[in-house]
Order: sequence, then structure tokens, then C-alpha cells
Amino acid sequence: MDLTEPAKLAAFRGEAREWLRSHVPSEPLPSLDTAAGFAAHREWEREMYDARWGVVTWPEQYGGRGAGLLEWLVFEEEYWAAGAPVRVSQNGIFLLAPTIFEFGTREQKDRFLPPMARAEEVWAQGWSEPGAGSDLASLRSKAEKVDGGWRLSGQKTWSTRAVFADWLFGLFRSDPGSERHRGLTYFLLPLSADGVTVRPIRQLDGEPGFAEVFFDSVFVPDEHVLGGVGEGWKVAMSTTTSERGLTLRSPGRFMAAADRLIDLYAATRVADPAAAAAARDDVAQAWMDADAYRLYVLGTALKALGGESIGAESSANKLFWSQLDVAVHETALAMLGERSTLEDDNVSAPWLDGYEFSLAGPIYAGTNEVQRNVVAERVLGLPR
Amino acid sequence: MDLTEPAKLAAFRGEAREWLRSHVPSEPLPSLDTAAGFAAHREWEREMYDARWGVVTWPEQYGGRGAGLLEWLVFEEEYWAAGAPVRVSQNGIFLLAPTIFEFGTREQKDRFLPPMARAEEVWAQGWSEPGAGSDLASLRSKAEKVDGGWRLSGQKTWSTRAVFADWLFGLFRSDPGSERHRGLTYFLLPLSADGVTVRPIRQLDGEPGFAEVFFDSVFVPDEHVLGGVGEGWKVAMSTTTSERGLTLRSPGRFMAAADRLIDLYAATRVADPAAAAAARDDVAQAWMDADAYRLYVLGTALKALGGESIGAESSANKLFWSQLDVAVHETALAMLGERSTLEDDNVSAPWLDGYEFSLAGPIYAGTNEVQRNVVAERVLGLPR
Amino acid sequence: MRLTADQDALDFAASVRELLADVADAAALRLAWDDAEGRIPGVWKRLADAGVLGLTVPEEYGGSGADLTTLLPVLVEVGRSALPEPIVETVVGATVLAAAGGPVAAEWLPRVIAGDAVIAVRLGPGSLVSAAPWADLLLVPDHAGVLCAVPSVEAELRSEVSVDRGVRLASVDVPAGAGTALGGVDLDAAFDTGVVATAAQLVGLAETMLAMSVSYAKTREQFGVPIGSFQAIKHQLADMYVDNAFAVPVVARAAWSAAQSAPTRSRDASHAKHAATTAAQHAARTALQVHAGIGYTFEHDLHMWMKRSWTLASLWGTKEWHRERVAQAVLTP
Amino acid sequence: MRLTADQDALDFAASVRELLADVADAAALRLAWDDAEGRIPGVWKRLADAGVLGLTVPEEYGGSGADLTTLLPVLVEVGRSALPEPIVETVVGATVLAAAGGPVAAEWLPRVIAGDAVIAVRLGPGSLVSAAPWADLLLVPDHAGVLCAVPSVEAELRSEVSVDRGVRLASVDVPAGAGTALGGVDLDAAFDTGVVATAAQLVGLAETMLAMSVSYAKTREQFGVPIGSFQAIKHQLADMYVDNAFAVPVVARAAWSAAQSAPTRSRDASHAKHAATTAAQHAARTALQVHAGIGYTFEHDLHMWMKRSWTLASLWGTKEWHRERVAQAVLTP
Repeated sequence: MDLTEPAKLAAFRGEAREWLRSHVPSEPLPSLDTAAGFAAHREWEREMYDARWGVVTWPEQYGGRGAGLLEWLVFEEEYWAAGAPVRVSQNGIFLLAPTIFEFGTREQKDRFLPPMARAEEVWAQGWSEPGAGSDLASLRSKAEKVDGGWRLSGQKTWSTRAVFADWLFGLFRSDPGSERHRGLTYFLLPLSADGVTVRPIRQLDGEPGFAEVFFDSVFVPDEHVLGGVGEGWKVAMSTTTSERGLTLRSPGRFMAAADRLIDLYAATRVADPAAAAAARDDVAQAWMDADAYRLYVLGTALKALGGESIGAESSANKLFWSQLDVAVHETALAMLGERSTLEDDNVSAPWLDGYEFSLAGPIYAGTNEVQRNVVAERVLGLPR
Repeated sequence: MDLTEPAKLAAFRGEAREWLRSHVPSEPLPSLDTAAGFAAHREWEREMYDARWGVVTWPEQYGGRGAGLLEWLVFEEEYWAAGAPVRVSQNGIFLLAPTIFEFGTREQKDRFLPPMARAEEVWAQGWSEPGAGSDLASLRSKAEKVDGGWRLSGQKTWSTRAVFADWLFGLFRSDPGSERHRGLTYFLLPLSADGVTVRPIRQLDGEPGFAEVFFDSVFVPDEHVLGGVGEGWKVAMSTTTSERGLTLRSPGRFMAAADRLIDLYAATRVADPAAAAAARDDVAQAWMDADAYRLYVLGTALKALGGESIGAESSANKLFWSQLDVAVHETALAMLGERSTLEDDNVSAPWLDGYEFSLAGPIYAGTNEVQRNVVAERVLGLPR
Repeated sequence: MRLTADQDALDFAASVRELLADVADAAALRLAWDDAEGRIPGVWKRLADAGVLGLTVPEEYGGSGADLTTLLPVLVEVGRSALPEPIVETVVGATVLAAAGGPVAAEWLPRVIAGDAVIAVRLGPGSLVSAAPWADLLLVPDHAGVLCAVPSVEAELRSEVSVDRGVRLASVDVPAGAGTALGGVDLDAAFDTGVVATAAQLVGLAETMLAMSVSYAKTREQFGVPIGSFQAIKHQLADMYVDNAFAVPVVARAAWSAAQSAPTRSRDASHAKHAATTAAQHAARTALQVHAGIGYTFEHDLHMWMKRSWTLASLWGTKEWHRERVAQAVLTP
Repeated sequence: MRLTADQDALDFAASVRELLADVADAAALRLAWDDAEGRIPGVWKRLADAGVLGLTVPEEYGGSGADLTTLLPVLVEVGRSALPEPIVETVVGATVLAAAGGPVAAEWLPRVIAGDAVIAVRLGPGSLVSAAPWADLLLVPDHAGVLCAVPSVEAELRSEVSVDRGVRLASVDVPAGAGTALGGVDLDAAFDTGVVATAAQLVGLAETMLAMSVSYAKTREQFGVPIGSFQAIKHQLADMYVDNAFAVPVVARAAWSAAQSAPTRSRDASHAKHAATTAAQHAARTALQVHAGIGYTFEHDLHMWMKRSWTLASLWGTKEWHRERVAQAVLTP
């Protein structure tokens, strides 16, 4: 066993911390769900990209540092500890990019990765449909082959960032006779294309965090098909695995939240000792769970580096962080008491926002009910 | 609304309390799962019967007081508050007797009720079979019609008290071609009958609290069939409903347990303040839940007295008390710390026994998984 | 004995339920949420005309002189409909005024009964005053801690913005010398009345969230079947049902104890708030999980009930505060 | 970096696992439970011969001088098999003796390594001494609170009867003047070693209870299908898996911190005991619910693992005690 951080990794951490310390905006950026906020977040991404901190895990030729899993975990710890903004490019750099690296042509990589990394092109996802949520394989939006490309028709929903994003990646049924996982194709298209209509959906906090996207015979050229025609499911799964797995919910985020919770506890101990006393055990539990999550992900990363596959662990992972995230925020709100629902309170507002955000955790990227099925059937081998 | 205890009820309470105060054995009786303990419990039942406290809800002609539901709840509160022994006659007086009163012939009532009430004949139940637990309707033990009666063959299991009991009531498949709920008949038979073999099963605490019962062509005369031939399921359900419902888990039992928990808390606050502090919230929760259970059952009883049917409420009831019972004991064991597993410690032993007993709660009389299905389907109307 | 409200009280509540279904359905609620004032026009007057606002006001002031057990089922209906109206605040305020008596009571109580005045109160551990921005009269402690009746025009309010657009919260400062001191009032009793009234609303909120979830689970299909046929959904909804079913009689008993000024009044009120808050929070979490994506949207009605359960959980003492109050009552010899 | 034991340690643990499967299966365990002595004849010597007992003893005393991270996977195996042998007590005792050095260490450590001596220790918040009735040497505080090495023949034991027949607990009284005072020992470090070693066993217990439950759920049929095909069973088992999966790395890290005498050693040890205890208690409850009736019997093996999880949860500090210890480390600036 060896948990000492290697010198090279420690140096990387130091470099990241130093840069973040001097560049993270002192004031929080305006909400990502407003035009102004979206633009401000694009600028921040560009600033990171220029310093080669935007896509650390990418190859240098695409503006990254070719960072490995451990560097990535370290960078995320430093990123969130520094109180840096949420990543507007998240869908692209964490969900789509790994798929492009795996399935994209040389032309697609050169066309899509650089503007994605610079946040000049922000991506929205097109997975779910009104009738296809947890049951993703039941989607019906279709793609008809035409000369030189395809015509897409149908509707997607829960498309995160689609209101302000530039491009969308998603699955469409390219074989009319097909069912379930077969006959699907993975398309990339600009939201500005003719026939695309984006209808914002106000989420729990009232902001248009996601949207419905309607497709009325939208033309997409053949070169914007990612992976093989009819192989969309296989291609997409590589993405949703990474979504559930390591690359979307880095421990740094929860460690930072647990640290903020401890600060809140310290303040509450002065302002409302009884409320602090009642929350003490939960605060300790939250810190322990965040620490356990960090260790579990580290262990999984080391396994992956050791060549082991990490498939269904990502479901256990998602169950744990999504419950941890809700619990951390519930504990904070309990301490905030009568002020916990105030949107104009500097202390409460971030916790309230965070709570509303955390409530999506057990739902998206495969509900926790689906995740428990996955653990039971694929990890434990129970009958379907 | 009116929660004042009527004068007549208060008088009944006073009479019961007075009698119990002067008659409940000062020393706990030896374990029910030993021959000596079983005999001692029979004597106690006989003593209660002679004072007409044994079967208070029965008609006076059978040794009861014709007590209503409210009197019964009051008696149970006083009974458990007085620290009186567990009821060795339980299976008979609470499970079988209501069925005999409903379905029995005049002869059967006169034959079986008096010795049951005097604990001269203690009853064991014969429901479950190795292949039929939660899925009770799948039972296979059979009854063949012969001249003047029936011949029973097969095996029952989890037969509570069967090791020392005198008689058994149970379901057997009297129509060989039948399936599921059809073709079952309800039989009464002495465990001393030829062809009956009782094999004790040691339960969690190592004591033979229940048994397997084997039937090798056991003759049972026609007059010991309860209810109609082939109508056993309907007859039995009236019993299992009462088992799940009001008459087996009276609130008095949990109120007494919560009060003992509060005493333990007070003692722990002196002996191990940190352990008491850690348990404080759980102790308060336990008291609140016991009190809520008392109120819920009172409300249900008042509904029943108002002529409303209480069917599926009994499943909600079972879910609540079984979880409450486990929680009360877990809280006690947490306070007892390193001494919590000691069988020879006067303080720990009763809590440890109680914990082991409580662990059966979520399992028997229909597992809590089955109960949740019942609530979801029969109360909430969700699809099967 | 009877653990539910009397039949006439139930009938009255049923009529209020019809009234609210008529004038305060989800669509009306949504309009109120988007409205700067945050209330449903006309409802207050309708409630007054129906006799809700005067129900617990003593007859000498023109009220019906009923006790909390009679009002209880109405408060459950108010919770069921997530009504954005200051009923609890006004009812508690009227109770305080009636107990204080004198000219202030004589002046204000008839106006309350007629639906011409809203009262907001500050009692218990909190410092925010719910409904203060809506109130005509504020019952708040002055700098010396003496409860005073202060016309809101004379008070200084700092309004807050709650995630629940159906409530209005504010801090209130009373200038020295403003208002009329109220003597001879049992403030603990008044607080407990507000606590039980809030618990009743929480029970109603939980019932509606359960009903919404059950009907959604029956109709929403995934994997070719209604999601309500999955055991994972069934069991979550069953637990949600059980939690609230066991809170209901606890709240009823608390209303009885308050009406009777029983020695256990405060303990029972705290038990009620704790049980109802736990049930409503559980219901909100489960309802969202069962609705999944659609429940996470502002377009769907669910969030208005969820957020009301958040605010009512945080007002009149948190469940942790009330659990400790119960602990002090039952754990201290 | 590496969060699991080194390969040679894993290989060694695998060989111990084979040994235990051979000489300490459930049948042997059952015999030990029914036996007055409560141990499995010959196993102790076999473990000594395999090098388990000397693994962490310094080489100067004839041991292998390995640290806790090397012993860790062996301790998980001990937990998996619910082995009724005083390994943790003896390992911790040997650590204390080695730290104290001198003639006592020189006399006893070789005997420990050879499997000729069992040590029991009293450290931490508890007052019961686990394995004392089996011990040849007791390391317990005298009346002045100084830790002494006392041959058990010189001590007064009051044995207790635990529901777990695979442990032996006793209160120990040391007559004035008996034994040898042990100086220069970091008792907190020794206690933390025992805490982490116990946590490792709890993780192993949980793994076995999960495996038992999964295989039962695959074979037991009700309503015409394996009960493991019911979502209610699947989800309980999935949660059980997740709970333990996240405790494993916490325990590993604690072993590393102990081996390195890291400043966070005590915090990490307490975190490990808390996480492993929570996982094992959760596993015991779920395993019984999944097994239902059959799991409630003394004939079935499950109860031996359940009860071991109860005793190990209660020894070396309860999870509440350890949670508070973590709280004091992370919540106090």
C-alpha cells in the first residue's frame, strides 16, 4: 500500500492551486441559466483553456496536458476547493469528447474538439424523450436517409444547457423498423440548424436549466454522424458510462461542500448552539462520507490505471454521491432553520441552490432505482 | 373530538391495574421455551383466567368480560406496564379463538374455548411450509377424505410454541387437484395424535421457540374441521388479519418498552454520559413513535367501533410496529455499548432478548416486503 | 372517545375544500406565485364569508367560539391546497388579541372576522415574521421583549424572498413607543396553537403529494408498464403513506391538548410538528423521486407543494428544535 | 500510489483463506460454538506455522516485521470466516510488548510467534477485556492506571457470557504488585491498531453476509420465482453492497495511516471503525430480512456472522464513540 502523493503529482497540484488562486473570479459569476451568466462562463472557460487548464486530460495537441486520472482527480480537488465556477463546457468536454476521441474520425476531432475546448461551441445533450427517460432504449425520434446526409424529426427533452448552447449530440432511430437498442445512430448538429426549435424548461429553481428540443426534418450531413450508422447505442453507452462514472462527479466537489458545511457548523455553533448540536452527528457523517467517496474513487482510478475494467462500479458510485450530495445539503438547511428557504440571504442562497441541484442527482443519468437494478444484476448477478 | 377516558373505562383500568399490581409475579418467570417455564406460564394464565382477566374480550359465558376494543387496549396497557409475563396462550386466544367464534359450531366452541382459556390446552399454529412462507397459498400438505374424517400428510414449519403445545390449527390441501387459495381446509388436531412428529427448531437465541411438524397419515375426525371443507383460506385469513392487525401487537407493549428505554437513558446519563448524549435523539424518537402507535391504534379502534372496516390498515400497522420495535432495541443496545451482547448481565439480557425477538417482527405474519405490497396495491390502488 | 373532529367540523371542512377547489386550484396558485403580491385575489374575503376566519374567535367579538379541534380539518385542507394565505398567522393573532382583550381586541377582531384585516405574529424561537408584508396588524415583541400590537404602518419591515412564492417573510423592527403592549397573554399557548396549525398544514401537504405521486405512478409508463407496478416505486409510496398515516392522529391529539390546555400541551404540539414535518419532508423527497424529471420542472405543480413543505418545516420551530422540546418533557424526571 | 495491500500480502491472505476454509469452515465454527472452550482445536498453531501471528512482530524478536497494511487482508479473511480466535488481541498485545521492549518482550514475543501464547489487552474506552479467558498474558492497567503485563494466573477474572459464543469477554482485576509495568508505549497508537484490525474484520463479516444473502436470493423461490428477482430484494442487496464497498477503502487508508503514524491516525481509525460497523450492522439486518425465517434459526450459519458483527460493533469503541472522535478531529478548528 502507498498513499503518499508522488512528487510529480504534488507539483502538478501546486501548479494548479497557484494558477487557480490567482485567476478564479473573486465574485461568483452570474447564473449559468442567464444569457449574461452563460457568456461569463464561456469567458472563464476560455481563460482556463488559454492557460491549458481547461481540458487537462486531453492530449496536448488539442490544448490539454495529457493528464492521467490521478492528475485529473487532483485538479478537480483544487478546482472546487478554490471555489471556481461550474463548467459550462461540461457536456462537451466530459461527455462528448471521450466519445469523439474513441469513435470520431480525424476530421471530426479537428473540427469539433478545439472550439469545444475554447467554449466557442458549447454542447447540449439529446438523450431523453418524453416517452424515454429511464427507459432510454425506447426512444422514437427518427433519422431518414437522404442524399448526402440525414433528416431528423422528433423531440428530445431534459436537454441540459440547450437554451444557450450551440451544438447538440444525441441518438436518433435511423432504422425505421428497429426496436430498443438496435437501429440507432449518434448525430452531431448545430442548434441553429433549420427546423430546430428549442423550448426552455424552467427547472425547480425557476431557471431554464434545460429545454425541450424539437426537430422538424433537420438536415445533418453524413460527416456529422459519430461512429457507425446503426451503432448509436454502443457509441452512446461509452458516454453515459463516463457520465455515471468518474468523470462527472469528481470527489473534489463533495469535499469542498463538506468543508463549507463544517464552516457553517462553526458559525451556527455561535449563532444557534442548539441547531448546531442537533446537526453535529450529521456534519461529521457528511465529512466522513465525502472522504469515503474520495477514497473509493481514488481506489477505482488506481484499479483502472492497473488495467482493470470499472464498468458497474459506476452505478455504486452514482448511488453514493447522489445520496451524499442530498444529505450534505439537508444538514446545512437544517442548521439554517427559518432562513433556509431565503433566496436573498447570502448564507442560505448557495445552500438552497445546491440543495435544489442535489435533488436532480438521484434522478438524472439513470435514476437511482435503475442504478440499484444495475448493481444487483451486473455486480451481484441476481436474476433480471 | 374527545380524548377523555370515560369513567367506566377508567374504572376498568383501575380494576385491572389493582389486580395486576397484586398478582404479577415479582420475579420474571423462567423462559417460555423450557418445559418448566412453559408450565409456569400455564399456571399464570390459569390464575388470570380464574380472576377473569385471561380472556377479557370473550363473552362472559366463556370466562371473559365481554370487553370491547377500548377496554382491551386499556387492559393491554396495564398488563405490559405491570411487567406481566408473555402470553403462552397467545396463538389460541388471539389467533384461533376469533376464528372459532366466527366459524365454529356450538359444539366446537364448547369443546375448545374453555380449556384454551384455562391454558389446559395450548395451541400451536400450522401455517407455513418449507416451500410456502410469504407465499402461503402455495402450501402442499394434504388431507385425504376417509370414513368419518380425514388423513393429514405433509410438513409444517415455523410452528410457534409447537414444542410444548397440546393442539395445532392449520391449513391442509383437501382437494388434490386444487391450486393456490382453492381447495384448502382448516383443521384442528392434537399434537399427541398418531403420526404427528414435532421437531424443535432452535431460534436465534438458541431456544426451541418454534418447530417443524410432520404429519404421517394423521387421522382427524370431521368434527375437527373448522368452517367449511375447501373454505380454509377464507377462514384462515380472518385469523391472519387479526394477527397483523390489532390483537397481536397492542400499543401497551411498546409504550412499556419506551418507558424502559427512558429509564435506561437516565441510568446511562450517569454511567456513560457520552453514550447517553449520542442516543438522546433516538430515545426521544422511540418515545414519540410508541406514542404515535398508541394513537394510531386508538384511532383505528374507534373507527372499527364506528362500524368502519379496517382491513389493509393492519398492514400499515405491522410495518410501523415492527420497525419501531427494532429501533427501540437498537437504541438500547447502542447505549449498553460493550455490555450489549452479554447474556448474563441483568441489565443487558432483557434488551438483548428483546432485540432478538424484535428481529422476527419484520419477517413473520407476512414479511414487511409483502406488507408494503399490500399497502401499495390495496390502500393506494397501484397495479399488481 | 373520538380522535377525529366532530361531524359538523368535518362537514364544514368539506365545504371549505369545495370552496378552495373552486377558487384556489393549482392554476390560481400558479398565478399567485407569479404575482408580486403573492396571494389569490378574493379568496381571503371568501374564507371570511365562509366563517373560517372567525371560527375560533370568541362569540363576544362576533366569532363562533370554536376551539382548535374544530378548525383542524380546515387547516388540513389549507395544506392540501398549498393555499398562499395567512390563515395560521391570523388565527393565532386573533387568539392572542382575544386573550389580551381590551380596546385593541375590540377594534381588530371584528375586522379579522370580516376578512378586512390580516394579522402576523412573532412567537417562539424564530425571528422572521411570516405574512408580515401582508399584515395590517403585527403582534411582535418590543425592544424590552413585551409583546405589542403594532399597526404595520408604524413598524419597519425588512422583507425577505423565500423560494416559496406563496409565503411572505420579513424581519420586523418596532420603533420605541409604537404600538400597544398586550398583557395577560399565555404566549406559550399561542405559540403552540401556531405549531399545531402548521403541523396540520404539513399533513395536508403530504396527502396531496402522495395523491399526486400515486396517480402519476399509475399513468406514467416506462419499460412498457406503469411505473407504479415496479416494487421499488410501490414500496416508496407505501412508506410515504405509512409515515403520514401515523402523523395524523398525533396532530389531532395535539389539537385536543391545546383546546383543553392539557399539561402535555407543549409536548404534544412539538410531537405533532416533528411528526408532520418528518412526514411532509419524506413525502416531498419521495414525490420528486417518483415523478423524476417532470417533477423537477417549474411547469409541474409538484414544486409548489414541495417548497411549501420546506418553508413550513422551517417556520414555528424546526423538527430538531421540537424533538428536543419533547425530549426535555419526557426524558427529564 | 496503491490503496490495496501489496501483491505478496494479498497472496499471503489468499493462502490464509485456503487454510481457514480447510480447518475453520462453518461446521468447525459450529463445534467451537457448542464447545466450552469456544475455540477451534489446532487452528491457533496452524496460524502460527503459517506466519500470521509473527507477521507484524519486529524481526529482532523473530517476527516478519511487517506493518498493519500487510496484515490487513488477513484480518479481512478472519472476519470473513467469523473465526473464533484471539488474533486482534494477540497482535495488538504483541505490538505493545515490542514497543515496551525489555525482558517481558523477549520472554513473550517468541512464544506468541510460535503460537504458544495468547495475549489479551485492555485499551480505549471499554472495561471488558476480550479474549482474557483464553489469554496467557494480560496487558491491563493497574489501579494507578499504569499498563502492566500480568500473567493471567496472577489476575482475577470475572468472565461474562456473550451471545456470540465465538468470543470470550471478562473483567480483569490486577492485585496490587502483580505484573510488570510497561513504559514507553504509545497506548493510543496501540488502541488505534486494534480499532483498525476490528474494522477489517467487520468488513469481512459484511462480505460473507452479502455473499450468503445473494446466493440464497438466487435459489430460494416464492411465488414461483427466485426471490432475488424481486426488486425489493435486489435493492436491499444493492444498498448492502454499496455500503460495504465504500467502507473498504476507508479501512485500508486507516491501516496506512497507522503504519505511517500519520497525524490523522486516530481520526482515520475511528472513521474506519464507524464505516465498517455501519456496513456490518446494515449487512446483518439485511441478510436476516432476505433469509427471513431460515435465517432466524440457530441451525442456519447466518446467526454466527450476525452475532460476531454485534460483538465487534460493541468492542473497541462503539460507532457513536468513534463518530464523536472524528467530529472532534474535523469540527474543532
